[in-house]
Amino acid sequence: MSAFVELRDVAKTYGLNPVLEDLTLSVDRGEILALVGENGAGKSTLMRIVGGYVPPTAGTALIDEHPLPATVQEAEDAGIVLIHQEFCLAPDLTVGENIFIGREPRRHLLVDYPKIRRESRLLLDALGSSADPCAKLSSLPNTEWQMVEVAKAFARNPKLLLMDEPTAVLGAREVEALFRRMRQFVSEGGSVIFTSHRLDEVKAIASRVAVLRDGRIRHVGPASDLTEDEMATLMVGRELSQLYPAKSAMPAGDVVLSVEDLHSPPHVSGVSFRLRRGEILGIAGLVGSGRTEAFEALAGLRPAQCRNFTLANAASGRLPTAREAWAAGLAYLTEDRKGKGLLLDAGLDENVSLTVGALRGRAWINRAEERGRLDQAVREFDIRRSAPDAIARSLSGGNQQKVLIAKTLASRPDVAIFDEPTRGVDIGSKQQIYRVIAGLAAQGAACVVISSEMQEVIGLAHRVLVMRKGSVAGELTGNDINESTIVRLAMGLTKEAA
Amino acid sequence: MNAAAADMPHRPWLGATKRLSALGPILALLALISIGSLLSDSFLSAGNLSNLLTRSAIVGIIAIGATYVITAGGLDLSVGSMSALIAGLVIMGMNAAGSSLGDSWLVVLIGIVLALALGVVAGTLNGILVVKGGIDAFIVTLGTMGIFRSVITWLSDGGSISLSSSLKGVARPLYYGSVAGVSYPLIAMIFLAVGAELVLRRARIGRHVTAIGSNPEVARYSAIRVHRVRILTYVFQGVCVALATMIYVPRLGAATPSTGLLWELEAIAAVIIGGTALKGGFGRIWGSIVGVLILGLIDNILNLTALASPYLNGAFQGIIIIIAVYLQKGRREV
Amino acid sequence: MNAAAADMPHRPWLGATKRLSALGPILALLALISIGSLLSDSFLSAGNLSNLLTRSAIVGIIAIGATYVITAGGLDLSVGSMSALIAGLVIMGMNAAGSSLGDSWLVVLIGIVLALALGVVAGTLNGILVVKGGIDAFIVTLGTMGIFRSVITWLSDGGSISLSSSLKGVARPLYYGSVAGVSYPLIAMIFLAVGAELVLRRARIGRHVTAIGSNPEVARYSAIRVHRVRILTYVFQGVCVALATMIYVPRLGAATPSTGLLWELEAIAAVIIGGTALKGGFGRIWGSIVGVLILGLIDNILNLTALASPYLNGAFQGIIIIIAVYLQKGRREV
Amino acid sequence: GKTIGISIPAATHGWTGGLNFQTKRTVEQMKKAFPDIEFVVAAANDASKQVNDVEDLVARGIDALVILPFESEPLTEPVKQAKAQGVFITTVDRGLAEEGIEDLYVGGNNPQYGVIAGQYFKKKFPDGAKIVVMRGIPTTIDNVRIDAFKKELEGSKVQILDMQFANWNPDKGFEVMQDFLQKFDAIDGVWAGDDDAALGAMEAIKQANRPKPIVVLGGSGMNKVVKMVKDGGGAVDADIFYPPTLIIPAIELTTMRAATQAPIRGRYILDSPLITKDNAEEFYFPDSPY
Ligand SMILES: Nc1ncnc2c1ncn2[C@@H]1O[C@H](COP(=O)(O)OP(=O)(O)OP(=O)(O)O)[C@@H](O)[C@H]1O
Ligand SMILES: Nc1ncnc2c1ncn2[C@@H]1O[C@H](COP(=O)(O)OP(=O)(O)OP(=O)(O)O)[C@@H](O)[C@H]1O
Ligand SMILES: [Mg+2]
Ligand SMILES: [Mg+2]
Repeated sequence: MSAFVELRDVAKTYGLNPVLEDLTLSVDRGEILALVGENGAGKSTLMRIVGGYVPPTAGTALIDEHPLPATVQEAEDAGIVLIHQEFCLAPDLTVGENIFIGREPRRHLLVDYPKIRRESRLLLDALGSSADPCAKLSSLPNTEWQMVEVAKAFARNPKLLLMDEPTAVLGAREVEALFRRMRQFVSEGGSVIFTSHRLDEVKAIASRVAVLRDGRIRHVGPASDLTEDEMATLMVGRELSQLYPAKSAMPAGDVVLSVEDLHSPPHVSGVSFRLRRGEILGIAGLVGSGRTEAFEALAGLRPAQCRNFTLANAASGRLPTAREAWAAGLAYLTEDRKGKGLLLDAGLDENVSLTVGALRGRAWINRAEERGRLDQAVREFDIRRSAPDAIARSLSGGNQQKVLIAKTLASRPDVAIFDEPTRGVDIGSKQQIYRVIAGLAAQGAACVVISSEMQEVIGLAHRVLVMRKGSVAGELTGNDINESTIVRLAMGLTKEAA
Repeated sequence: MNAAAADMPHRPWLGATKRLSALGPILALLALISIGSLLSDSFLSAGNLSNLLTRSAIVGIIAIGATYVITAGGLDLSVGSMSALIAGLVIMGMNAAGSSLGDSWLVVLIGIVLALALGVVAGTLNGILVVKGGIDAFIVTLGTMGIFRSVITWLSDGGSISLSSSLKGVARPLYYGSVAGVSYPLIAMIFLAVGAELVLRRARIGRHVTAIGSNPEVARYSAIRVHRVRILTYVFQGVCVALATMIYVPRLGAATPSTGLLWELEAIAAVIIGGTALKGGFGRIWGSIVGVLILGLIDNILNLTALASPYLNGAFQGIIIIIAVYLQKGRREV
Repeated sequence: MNAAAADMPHRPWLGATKRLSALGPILALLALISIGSLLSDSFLSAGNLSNLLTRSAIVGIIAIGATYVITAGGLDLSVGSMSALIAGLVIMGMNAAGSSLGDSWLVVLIGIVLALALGVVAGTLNGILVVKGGIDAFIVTLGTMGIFRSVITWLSDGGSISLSSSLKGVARPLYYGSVAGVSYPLIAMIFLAVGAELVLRRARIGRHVTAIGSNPEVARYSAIRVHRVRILTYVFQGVCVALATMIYVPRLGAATPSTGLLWELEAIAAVIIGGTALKGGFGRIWGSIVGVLILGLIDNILNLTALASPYLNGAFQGIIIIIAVYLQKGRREV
Repeated sequence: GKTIGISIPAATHGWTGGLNFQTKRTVEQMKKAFPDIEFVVAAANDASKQVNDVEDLVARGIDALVILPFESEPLTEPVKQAKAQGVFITTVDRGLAEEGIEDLYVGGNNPQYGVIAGQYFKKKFPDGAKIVVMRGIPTTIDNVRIDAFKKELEGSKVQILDMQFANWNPDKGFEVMQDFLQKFDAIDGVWAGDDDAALGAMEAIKQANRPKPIVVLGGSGMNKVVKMVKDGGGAVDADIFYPPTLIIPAIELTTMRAATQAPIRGRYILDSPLITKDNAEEFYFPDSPY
């Protein structure tokens, strides 16, 4: 029996840029193939080709020995469903409507809402999500959006699921539920092509791994044959040294930020902490524990009250407005790069300089300076773009994330809050980003790292706050910073530790 | 376009105030009704209310279509001219039919069918130009607005096209008739509104209309026939205009180059007053109907009470419209 | 609103075709010029071109402001009425000043300062209502459109407010004067356009205008003063209207309730013809100027050549506008 | 050949529609009669567009200009410029703000329009009556007519209950009349100011079904209304003559002058008499669209 999906010598060029070349790959029924590679290696492009979104420039692609469908509709009819790297949902519709969009069950000419509700419930339950099928999507946090995306894909009765970084916005618990569902799917004969930059996940779920570099397949083989380090080396094309920079000693600098009793109803209640110069403070917690909300509130981005707020160079006492926060050296890197982070249709230089220009730019823009700033960012973060004047939208997801980090740090903040800093970023770039964070701290800035990848918090932070249900469940330092303690605190299994 | 609202952070947990905001247009309506009944004794008379509701049905029915178009992220500026053109052609058609068939209801029926056909054609024209031509809806419908208006002016030679007076008698009940005190136009509007609201909320096509207004990419990625749905909204708008025209024609029995002037502005304003988002993705028919009633009420009250100089009527209208919308938006962002 | 374009996949790597699309409005302009010179001998005469360019300056200057407002994701429907009101008040002010200061240039200067002050006030009113009131720009400016129009109707008692005839002579050069054959209004428009284009592309505030139109949330998260920038766009629109009015006043010497009627539609149409996105986030001033010229040319050509029944002028306009926009959109999506 | 430019308001309401029609018809006739004379017609929506039109016509090289100015003040200057270029000027209906620019003036009599309407109601209701008034589009003409009307009624027993703008538009006339009928229990008459608005008012009155008939007076001589007057027995028994046909002599005389160099100049005032059953035949033009 031949393979379920078969790609032979597939190539894709955008304009003059080759993205994929001579790509040959097959996927069998009942297997999960992981596709790994650096940012911009062409993973999403490959998925889009298989999903019928873009035609390949050359080569043959077969599914079940038939040519691949040319349109999304035909692809879906053939049972090929793509979960995009970026959300593709209608925020004004309900969860159930989103799941069944375009495939609404009908009864008496009208949409069968009871059925939608019932089946959505089942689909979501299978993913361990408790989202209400009748809730408007825009009222849910991003995690739930991702679960809705996955549920939507399963609602289409797929034979082949293309999952483009489905876990990037998920926490450990959600990832586990998702994997359970995927395993069940393949055990029933389905096939999955899956990408992720979390190599431990790849190891855990994939039966085979294909490594993509510079548009070519560099390695295909059983997942069990490769260690994470080997995968990383194959991806990046060089040996990766230590992922996390060595931790400095707990810094004893002066307090630059102190917050007492921060409230931002209904997500945040009574958060207090202090932050010292040179310190990296990790924020852990389950998805939905209010981490984003708490720090957005501090950055003046959502309404909140606070008993006392002191920031080194700001008028103290009350919370700042967004602009005051930036002006006082408090930078916030948003977790929502598409909605709040980047101007997708603007150039990269414009994006990188947007905030710093708004803060300190002169009345007239200095294009040379902006280009210089971008060039520096491209070097520092290894940003891969198709053309020097590319717009942000044309970059791969991970490269967009790097632009966003460069944009946030361009203002040289004293206090930098990183919310999910490595979302969608490849392992080599992660290493670079960690170095940058550590370097920032070493130069005397204070950093906050909010992350759903617990390893990241553990690997980077001098001190960790664990949040639970909008307040601080515990603070950990030194050797207490480990997975089990964090999880116990986050789940409310331990009383406050210190 | 709703700039300020977009600047605000989303605070969807404000359940209670949100529900209050949904009532915004109704609050404005109630406030106007109270003001009206305070300022004028005749305001609450059955006759006045019936007049008001019946004549609101014309723009009301158009606004129902406009709600669909706007919810799907489009815009139609041509409705007023389209109505004038359809009125002219239908009257010509009915006169011709009447001369061979006599003054029977059949002629009126022919008129209605003709109107609907013309509405479908005009709406399809708009839709195709927007979707297949890839031209901005504002420009397309601004263009067809000029075209329709020119053609009716040309057909009528600048004057009016009148229904033959015998047919006028036959068609008259379409506007003036009533069942149990409720006029036919009002009944038509209510039925259409309820149906359209039901379809918008509960039918597949309605959800697709909302989806493509909310995020056209999603719709495309979800295998919705975005083009078809978008064209259909313009076709439905055309049908609504045709229906409204069939209420309008028997009222005065004539079409002139000034028929339907500025109805597009009235319809769009009503839709937005009613809470539909101009940028698309959220629409409510009942809100648009309330919006039309608010606009009608303002005129009515200004006519019934001699407030200030009639020169200033426009200013009162402006102020009241702003306040009416503030009532809902304001609350949404408390 | 640009529905079809939004449905299309973004293909930003199409650098060359994009640049071709940028030429869209210019192609349309050139086509019109060729048609004009073919159809009429007088079309290319210096006199005719000078007339055309000079009078285009009025809506042209307004369209410059409208480009800012629309690029920032807003809309201003009140510009025409605002111009009428400013014209009326400025004429009253100048008449009053003239009666005590005599017919000197000082009076004209007072008029200009007064106009600018009024423009700033009116623009600020619009801006504050949109931003602080959180009311949809369409509704706010529809409201103030009615308010401004009513007030000028009331002030003029339905008739006209005229500049005293001696002052008219003093103010006349503002419209009719020229330097080296280039009329003052044209010079004013060119300077303003170049300055505005430069600011929009190269100044910090211009970038912020584009950013808030493109994605207000991103702007807010990037330390941009979203509210202030947005208000400023409306203020700038007010200033542009004031300047346009100071060209208009010496030309007609009077303000009436019909002054500036439908200028908003003309300005918005010109902006969109010029390639600015109605949904915000991308604007180009030169495009808007080309748009105004296209609209002016259509009128001019129709006047110079007696093509068909003047009834059908509107239809020609409509068709040409649609084609002009198709020329660019069509290309963008090859 | 010579070229005659004609600048008129666009068809924004019935009367101007009629004006456009008569212009077109007259131009066609004149073209037949004088094949080597060229005509260019421009219709404007407002005064500033009309100024543009005049400029364009002059740029085109016209020899004569027939103009019905939107407003007197704004058009004075451009027409004066045209005159300075040697263009023969004919103004219709409304004069310019400065004396002596036009060579020929063909006009109606707007104050008389209001006076006639006032006299009509005084004569109709010698014992007094309560009437309502519909104004037109806010313009100087409307002011002149209404002022004359009010002045004429001063001291009479005819009382004006209310005035609202109906924009010379049948739909608006219908709505305003509906509201008047709700507001006032006793209305004896309505001056609709214009036949278009009067048609709307009549429908509203018909619908209200009042026991006592309400007298409707419109104005301007729309053929439909003149026919009603002629046939008698209906709600209207009179109309005020102020027809858009006044453009006809203006164009004809100007053409004549261009063709023959006949010494045509001066003022030609059309009266605004009251049309009644007796003289209606004289004012009835069944073929006109207005
Ligand atoms: N629409 C486009 N126009 C031009 N270039 C594009 C476009 N889409 C993708 N590319 C280019 O193709 C390359 C591959 O992009 P792709 O999104 O497939 O990468 P990826 O492997 O998914 O990366 P990531 O891990 O960051 O998601 C990138 O260099 C990107 O810039
Ligand atoms: N727009 C919203 N409307 C309503 N509730 C929301 C919204 N955004 C978030 N929430 C709720 O707020 C809580 C915290 O949200 P969120 O998931 O962003 O927190 P977080 O700790 O930052 O998690 P993450 O790891 O996803 O960043 C959750 O209970 C979520 O349901
Ligand atoms: Mg990708
Ligand atoms: Mg978060």
